[in-house]
Amino acid sequence: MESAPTLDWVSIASTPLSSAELTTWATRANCGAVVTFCGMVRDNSHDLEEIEALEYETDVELAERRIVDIIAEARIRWTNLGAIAIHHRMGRVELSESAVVIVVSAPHRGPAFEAAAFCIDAVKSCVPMWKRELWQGGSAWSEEGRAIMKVQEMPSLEPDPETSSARTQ
Amino acid sequence: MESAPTLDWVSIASTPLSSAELTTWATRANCGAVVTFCGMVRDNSHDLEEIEALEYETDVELAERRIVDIIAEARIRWTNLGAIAIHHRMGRVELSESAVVIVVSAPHRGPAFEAAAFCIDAVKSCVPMWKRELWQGGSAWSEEGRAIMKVQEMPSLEPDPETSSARTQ
Amino acid sequence: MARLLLLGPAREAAGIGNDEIDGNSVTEVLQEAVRRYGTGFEDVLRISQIWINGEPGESRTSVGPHDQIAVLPPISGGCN
Amino acid sequence: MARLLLLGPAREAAGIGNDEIDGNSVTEVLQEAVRRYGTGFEDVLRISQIWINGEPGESRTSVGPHDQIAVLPPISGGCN
Repeated sequence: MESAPTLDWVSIASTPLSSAELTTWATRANCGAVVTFCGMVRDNSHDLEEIEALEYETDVELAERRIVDIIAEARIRWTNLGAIAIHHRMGRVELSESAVVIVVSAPHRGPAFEAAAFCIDAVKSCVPMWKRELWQGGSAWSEEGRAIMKVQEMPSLEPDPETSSARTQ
Repeated sequence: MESAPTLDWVSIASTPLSSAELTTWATRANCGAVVTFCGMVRDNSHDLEEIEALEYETDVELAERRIVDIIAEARIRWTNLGAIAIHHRMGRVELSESAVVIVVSAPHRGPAFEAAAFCIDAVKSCVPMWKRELWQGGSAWSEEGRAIMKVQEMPSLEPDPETSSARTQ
Repeated sequence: MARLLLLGPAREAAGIGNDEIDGNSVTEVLQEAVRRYGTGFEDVLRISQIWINGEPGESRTSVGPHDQIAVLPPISGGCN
Repeated sequence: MARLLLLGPAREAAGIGNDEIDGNSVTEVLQEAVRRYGTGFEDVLRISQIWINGEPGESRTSVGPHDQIAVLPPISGGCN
């Protein structure tokens, strides 16, 4: 997808991500809430202390299809969302750069938060994407392996009844 | 607070907000997640269809004190957060501009989402801030009035047990 | 005597945002404020919180010239 | 005959990401792939999902030259 589409924007590319561009893109006159999630390369993982970059490997076509499925499922679970963008890097991503950016706009903040959290959970669970951890003088596949899930099998994010009335205003 | 502080950044001002600046500011080498919430002026409210701006009235000192309390409470409830910024506009804010921006970074995404949602809930409930809705040829105080709460009285956002294990990775 | 801070609908009803008013307690100051600003202000005051020096306070609290009494009507939330 | 797509650890174990392999079913193609790439690949294959033309598939499915068989090892998540 080359130019910015209207409602759903999916991209997997090796160029740096701009959360600012996506946040601006997701702004809609009828939406009072825009939630932006940046998943960034951090300097440690389960067993490593000095990570300096990650390297993502995927097949763009398979991965983009799954991301399209994730957005479709989010729109089924939250029926009143505005714009949704899910952009993922591939290849080498440096420390403190964004590997994934997710933006969801909605009239109210409850669904925007919930749908954004659902989307990143689903990206981690349902998209064919492999991650190598790179440190000074070495690299290895990230160890926390699990089978790729179908998007429809993702557990639901039930809003907490105690706070959902306040959050859906 | 004139220059960007290290961990907590509170501001109430009449100048436009830049969520991009705050997102960049909140980036930390040990944080894999940055959640940014923009609360924007939308074109409708409970009973109005064509809002063109909002006008926020506050006392900066009282409001900033409450926002400092909100951040302190967030750091009690989520002990491993990175940076937290809460910036709020006062005065007139045009349609599709941000009235409030909240950014939370954390090592993992679960606490980043939860603390950001807590912060905006608390801003809406605990900060002395009054909102006028402006439309072509008229204006009125927003109708959904409720008493200002203490920050410590905010209900907790219990993570859904079904999904919290996935979200705290 | 105390400094009075009126916000939002309270400021609008009183027609003034800051004032200095005689009185030895919060109650006395607010009674004088109602006399000064009228029944429209009294209606807002009835549903408002009173903060003394930035924290929720009691109406029987005694006040001096450096104390700030803020009248805070119900809020409408920061956004969406 | 089918097009084989090997990703992540499967690509690494096979030493190749794309291949064309004879066989009338998914099972036959993957048996030939194991013969070609060795036991390191077989170990990864055992814990991998098989997708046919972009969707999870069955190993007894018959395949032709335009079908794509993808070998997808467990994933480690996109980030944090």
